[in-house]
Amino acid sequence: MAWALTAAETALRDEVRDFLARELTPELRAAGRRCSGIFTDYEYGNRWHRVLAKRGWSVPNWPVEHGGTGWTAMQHYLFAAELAAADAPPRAPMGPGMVAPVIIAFGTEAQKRAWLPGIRSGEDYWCQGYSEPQSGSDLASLQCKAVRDGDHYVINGTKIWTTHAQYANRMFCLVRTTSGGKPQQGISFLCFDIPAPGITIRPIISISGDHELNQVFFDDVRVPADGLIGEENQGWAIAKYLLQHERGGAWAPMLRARLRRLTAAADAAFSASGGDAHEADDMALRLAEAECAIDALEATELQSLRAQARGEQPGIRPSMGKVLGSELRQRLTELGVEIAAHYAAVDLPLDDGLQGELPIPEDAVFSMSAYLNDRAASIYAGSNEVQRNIVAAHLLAN
Amino acid sequence: MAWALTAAETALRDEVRDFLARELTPELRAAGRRCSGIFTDYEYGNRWHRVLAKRGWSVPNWPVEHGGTGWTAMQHYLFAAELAAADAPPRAPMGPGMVAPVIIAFGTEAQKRAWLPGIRSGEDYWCQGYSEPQSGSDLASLQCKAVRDGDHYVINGTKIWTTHAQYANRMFCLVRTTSGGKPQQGISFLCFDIPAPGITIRPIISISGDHELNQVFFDDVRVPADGLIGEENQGWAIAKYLLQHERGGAWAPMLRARLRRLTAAADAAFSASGGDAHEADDMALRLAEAECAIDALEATELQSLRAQARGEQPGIRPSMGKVLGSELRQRLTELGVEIAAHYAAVDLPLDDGLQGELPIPEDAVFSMSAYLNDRAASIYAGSNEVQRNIVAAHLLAN
Amino acid sequence: MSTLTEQDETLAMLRDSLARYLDDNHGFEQRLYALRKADDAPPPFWQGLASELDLLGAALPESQGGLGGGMAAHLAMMETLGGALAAEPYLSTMVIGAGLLQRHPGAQADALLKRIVAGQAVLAFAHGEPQSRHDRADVQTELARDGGGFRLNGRKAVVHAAPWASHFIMSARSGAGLSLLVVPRETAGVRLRAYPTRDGGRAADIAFGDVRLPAEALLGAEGSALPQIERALDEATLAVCAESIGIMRRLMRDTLDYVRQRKQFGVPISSFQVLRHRLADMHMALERAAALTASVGEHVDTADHDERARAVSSAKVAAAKACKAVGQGAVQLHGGMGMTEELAVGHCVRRATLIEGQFGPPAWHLRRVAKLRPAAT
Amino acid sequence: MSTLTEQDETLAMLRDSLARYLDDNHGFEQRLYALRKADDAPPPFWQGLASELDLLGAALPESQGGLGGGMAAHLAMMETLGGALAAEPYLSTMVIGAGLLQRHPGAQADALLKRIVAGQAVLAFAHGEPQSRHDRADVQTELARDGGGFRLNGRKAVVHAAPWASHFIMSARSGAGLSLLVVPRETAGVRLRAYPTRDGGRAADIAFGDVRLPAEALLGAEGSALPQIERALDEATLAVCAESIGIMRRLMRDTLDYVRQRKQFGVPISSFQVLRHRLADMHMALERAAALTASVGEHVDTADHDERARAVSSAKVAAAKACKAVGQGAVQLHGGMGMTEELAVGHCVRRATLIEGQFGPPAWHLRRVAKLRPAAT
Repeated sequence: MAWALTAAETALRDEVRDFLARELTPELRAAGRRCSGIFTDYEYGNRWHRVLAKRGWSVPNWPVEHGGTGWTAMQHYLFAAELAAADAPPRAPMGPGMVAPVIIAFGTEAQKRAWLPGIRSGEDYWCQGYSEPQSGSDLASLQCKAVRDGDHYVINGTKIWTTHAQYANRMFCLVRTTSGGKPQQGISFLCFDIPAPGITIRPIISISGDHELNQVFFDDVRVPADGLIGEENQGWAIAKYLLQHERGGAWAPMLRARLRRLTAAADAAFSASGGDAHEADDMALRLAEAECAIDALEATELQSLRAQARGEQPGIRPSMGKVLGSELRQRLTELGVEIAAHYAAVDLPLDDGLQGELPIPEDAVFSMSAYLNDRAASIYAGSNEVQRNIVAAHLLAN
Repeated sequence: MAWALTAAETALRDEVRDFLARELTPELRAAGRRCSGIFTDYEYGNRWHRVLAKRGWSVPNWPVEHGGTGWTAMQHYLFAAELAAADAPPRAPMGPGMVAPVIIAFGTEAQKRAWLPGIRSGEDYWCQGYSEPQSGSDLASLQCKAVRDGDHYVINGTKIWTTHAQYANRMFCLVRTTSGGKPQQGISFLCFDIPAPGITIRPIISISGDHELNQVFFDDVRVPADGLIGEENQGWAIAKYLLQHERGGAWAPMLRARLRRLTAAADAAFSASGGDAHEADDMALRLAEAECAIDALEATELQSLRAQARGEQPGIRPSMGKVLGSELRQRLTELGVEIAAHYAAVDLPLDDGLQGELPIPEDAVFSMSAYLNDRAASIYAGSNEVQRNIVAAHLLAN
Repeated sequence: MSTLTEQDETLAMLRDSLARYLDDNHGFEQRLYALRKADDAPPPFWQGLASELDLLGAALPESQGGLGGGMAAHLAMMETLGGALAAEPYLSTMVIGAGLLQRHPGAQADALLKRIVAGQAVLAFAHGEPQSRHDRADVQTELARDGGGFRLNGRKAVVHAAPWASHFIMSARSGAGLSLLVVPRETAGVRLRAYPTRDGGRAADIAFGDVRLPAEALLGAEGSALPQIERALDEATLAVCAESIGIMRRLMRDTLDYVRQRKQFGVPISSFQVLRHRLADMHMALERAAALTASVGEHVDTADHDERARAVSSAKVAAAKACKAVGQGAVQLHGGMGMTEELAVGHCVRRATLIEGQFGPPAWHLRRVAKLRPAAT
Repeated sequence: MSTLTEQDETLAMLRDSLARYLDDNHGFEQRLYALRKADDAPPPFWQGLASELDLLGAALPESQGGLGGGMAAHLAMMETLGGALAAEPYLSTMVIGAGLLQRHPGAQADALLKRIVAGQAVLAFAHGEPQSRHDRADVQTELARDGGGFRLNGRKAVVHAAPWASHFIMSARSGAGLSLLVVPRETAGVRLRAYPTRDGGRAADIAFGDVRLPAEALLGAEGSALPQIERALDEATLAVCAESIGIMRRLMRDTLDYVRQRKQFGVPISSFQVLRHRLADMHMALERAAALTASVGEHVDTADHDERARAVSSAKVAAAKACKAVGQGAVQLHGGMGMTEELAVGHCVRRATLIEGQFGPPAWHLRRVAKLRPAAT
């Protein structure tokens, strides 16, 4: 909702808008618009990250000493909202938003020096090895093994759903370093460079036809032991810390940007249509429903940001945000498919080739990619069933 | 949906319509219209039952030798639809639909002679003693005790949610006749007359303000042992047989009658309103959604009737029907409250007193009673959670 | 930010003292008893709010004898009153009535405000009519000049708190448009059909037959009332959102307590995953509504018409959806016990269900939001 | 009743022989491979349906070389094809194309029907246009008299099976109203932009630039086509409902198998109550849609326009809602595996998702039902 801002907030917003007008090229905006998954392909996402890095805005949430901005919660929110509203390419969080907080909280000074600058600048690109074929929601049952051998670990096993492994030059992994005992024990958090001898990456094509995901196989892969974060066998606490970071963050800015595009697509579709006004009216009501749901989610997110600023523990807020945000996002993609109508069936790449003598509306082709891709939003990062379990357990314990 | 009927079906329908035109008095129709619970109060429900009995239609589903009609499945459906469409008072099922099938299936000839005629004629009015305060969905845990003492049983304990106990002259009960062992064992099915010394009936007023329910307390109540149906301690199988009967039956005819009234109420409300057409249009869409849902439910019910006519076991059909029917019924009451708008707040009895100098729309007052009453539809007769458990268990076992 | 914190503390104190007073004077049985006897006057706790607590003016400007809390104070009061199912007639008297009076200062309004804050006058807002549903401009009651004063003819529908009111603020239409008038209850030609409402309160349909009023009865200029009515109803809408938050927090508390102790199949029913997820969904619906109501409350005093309308409607949609999810869930999880008059849950659900539709159901507010949508860029 | 049973048996045989043929010739890998290469002609199994099984004419009257199965046969075929994800181009060629041809008998139509049944001709229905969405009368393609024949100009959008078709049946508008014409694919001035569709099939946008056609191309009288188009699209709508039933039965089977064997936290995930209830809801949605589709199928051949329209729209609403519940549920219960190309579930969900919106999404059909509502009595 557009409320009055403080002078400092207005100043930042204007500064961001100026920056976007200058630096966010039409090509980058198109890449942002065409991103039907969670984040943009390496080429554009990383290019945009480097542009932000030059301005000092690539990792705004980090502590100031490592390159963060020191903004207030509201300023972070405004920044995210402006980027989303301008169709900036969504950037991969594996480096800046996932491993970096772990490095900052648990890493040695040497590890911080070694890894944080590359993440901030965009020189390095990370991927995440958490899930395994038999360990999805039940992450603690993971089996991928790392055995200490002098200054190295030797890894054997497999990781799955490894987003952008095909582009990454570094990887962080949960590995089993001790068997027996409770499954949560004996897990370690290990970082290493890829590719490396013994690593095989198998692409997994999603139902939207995209190649974002991979399965990574490890066959006697030797990696330096100084890639271990924290103590050996103490990785579970780190894993949980990361999961909470993964689930946090604001969904509303992105959802509002999506809603704006849906509204424009609906206006275009229904104004061209010679049919009766009922379909447009019925869709307007459902778009309004989504808009109100975004308002409510945004209010909870701003509340969370304020609580965070007061130093409160996140508690179940990330779980609630993940459920509400992901399901609202899925809901928007349903509306998108409905607006696309007959053109939702078209299976063509999202690029300028959609134009031409018999042009196909880009929003329509996007809509089905987004719908299919976003079916995963309630599965990844801890399924929504698991998140609801967490919320209920909290309610019943208190 | 109104499809072409066979000649025999058309003949029955016309016969029923003639009968209704003659015998269903305005007073009975008003009672039917004002029935916001599951069935009408004793006075009107029983009066209507006796009218039907004279025509031979009070217990159409029974075997012909006990007074049933021998109709086809479709004829039963048409009969129910015509009665619902004419606002006939819904009749209490405890006698004709619950205990009677049990008597027919498990009773002795003497029991059949003793009880069936009074149910058919309307002379007798039954109530059901199943649930107890600590035994709701988990019926097998019931504790109300009956101890054999010569030709009698002595009952101690309590039953709850006993609908219309205040009007009934007979009661059927699940009682515990043996303790220890599996909870399903040691339960017996006992019938007896009420009132009787030692029985106390406590009214339970529902959130709609109605008195349909009661708690019944038994304090050394002596009842004749020949009221036992089946063998002592073998009551669980009978209880389950009854539950399946309770859940069966057709919801669609009643739902369609309710929808017709909602539609009329909406037409009246929106034509009086000087406001914009959007509210009427938006409601029309939701009424159409309910109508389509009724179509689909009706199709499954007709399918069930045909399967039954072929002699197939009901299986999970009654569970599915209960979930779909009760939730659709609840949905209709939500729409009713919305159509009633500001008048939904009025808490007045449903009678002709609503008219007068400053009349209050009867449909509006009805709507909130129906909404509140029908919250129970997903609780009674085996909660919808339990029904979904049953459906899922069947799917996963097959 | 420091002002906000200071205000937060004031509001917290307001909530605390009101909650304590309600605990002592407005328990479940006390409330039932008092409401059963309240055919002609509000329950006694109303007078207590004024005389013992001196809290009725919490929202009013300090210049008018209040604490200057504005909408934030109204929301704190309504939420706390909601948790005790004690909302009426704060909504009609303070949020709507005093809100309209304070925006039309003058000798008469000021005098009436004083009596209101002292608990001596109770207001009802006689605006909706049998045909008008949620349409705020659909007023057919006729206002005519009559000598130096006015003559009124028409009918108002479901006027909440009317049987308790000393004065009605009513709307009527003349050639100039809509006007608001203050009508003492005992005016000749005013006839009430009073009845209980499902939430335990009272309301009435009111006939105005050739009612004669002096010129001073007019609030503001003749024909200029629609913007005032819209603002009053938006504030009232947000106020019932806050009320619903209080009700829902109580419903959640009661339901969590119940499922923790209720056993079926040998285990607490709180161990069933389907019920756990339902609780989670109820909680999330409530938290969304609470956050949005609070957020809108912070801005609504200074917002312009469209901004206010859009925000209030959005909050009402969230609150209504939460009322449905929490109310229906609470009954279902209580099983048969949730269907009886004997537990508070049923009483809470009745009030929550009325709030779902009060001042317009979600579909009506969604349509309002859709109409206020800025053109796509 | 005895006729119905006889017909039931015939349909059961039809399903069986088709299912066996699909099992042998249209497995998961075979299908993928065949579709990948099917840019210009339908996959080979299409020819097999005609020449090996002789089943293409199952629905056609016996007088036209068919088995006389009518809509019931179409539904049996579509449901069985759906279970193998093999629907196209039966819908466009047989349900729509042959349906229109058989209702316009004549030398040309009869000859084309013969070739269709033999698998030698494939039809596409070129009706929808870029702007028309689901509006069946929104046709801007222009039809003009041109000497003894016609001249066509315009554009058709997302014409399913067009890249596989030997002929299009297309709609166009002249002063007289809407007309239908049979256009051989290779006619001068017809340009296709062909592309794959999300269900593995092919479609095209088609430009008609001063296309000249002989007088015999006209199907029926000029300007009289709208009722024919509506009937053909209603039959097609019901046919995709049946197709969706086949797809959903497969999805349920696969999902039940998966949750029975997949373990998390040391137990099969089928032991989680929330997943069990979701399965129950998926099953109920499917059974509702299946029962209604079958029921409408029994009556649609003889229904009048309004009765047919209302019933078909109602069935489509049920099918679309089931597609959403079953499709989304199947992916969710499969977890990450449901998101990949590697299992059939993803392919089924893509087709089911297209069916949700094909010939109009639920909101459109609900509005149609609302418009057809008889006045309240």
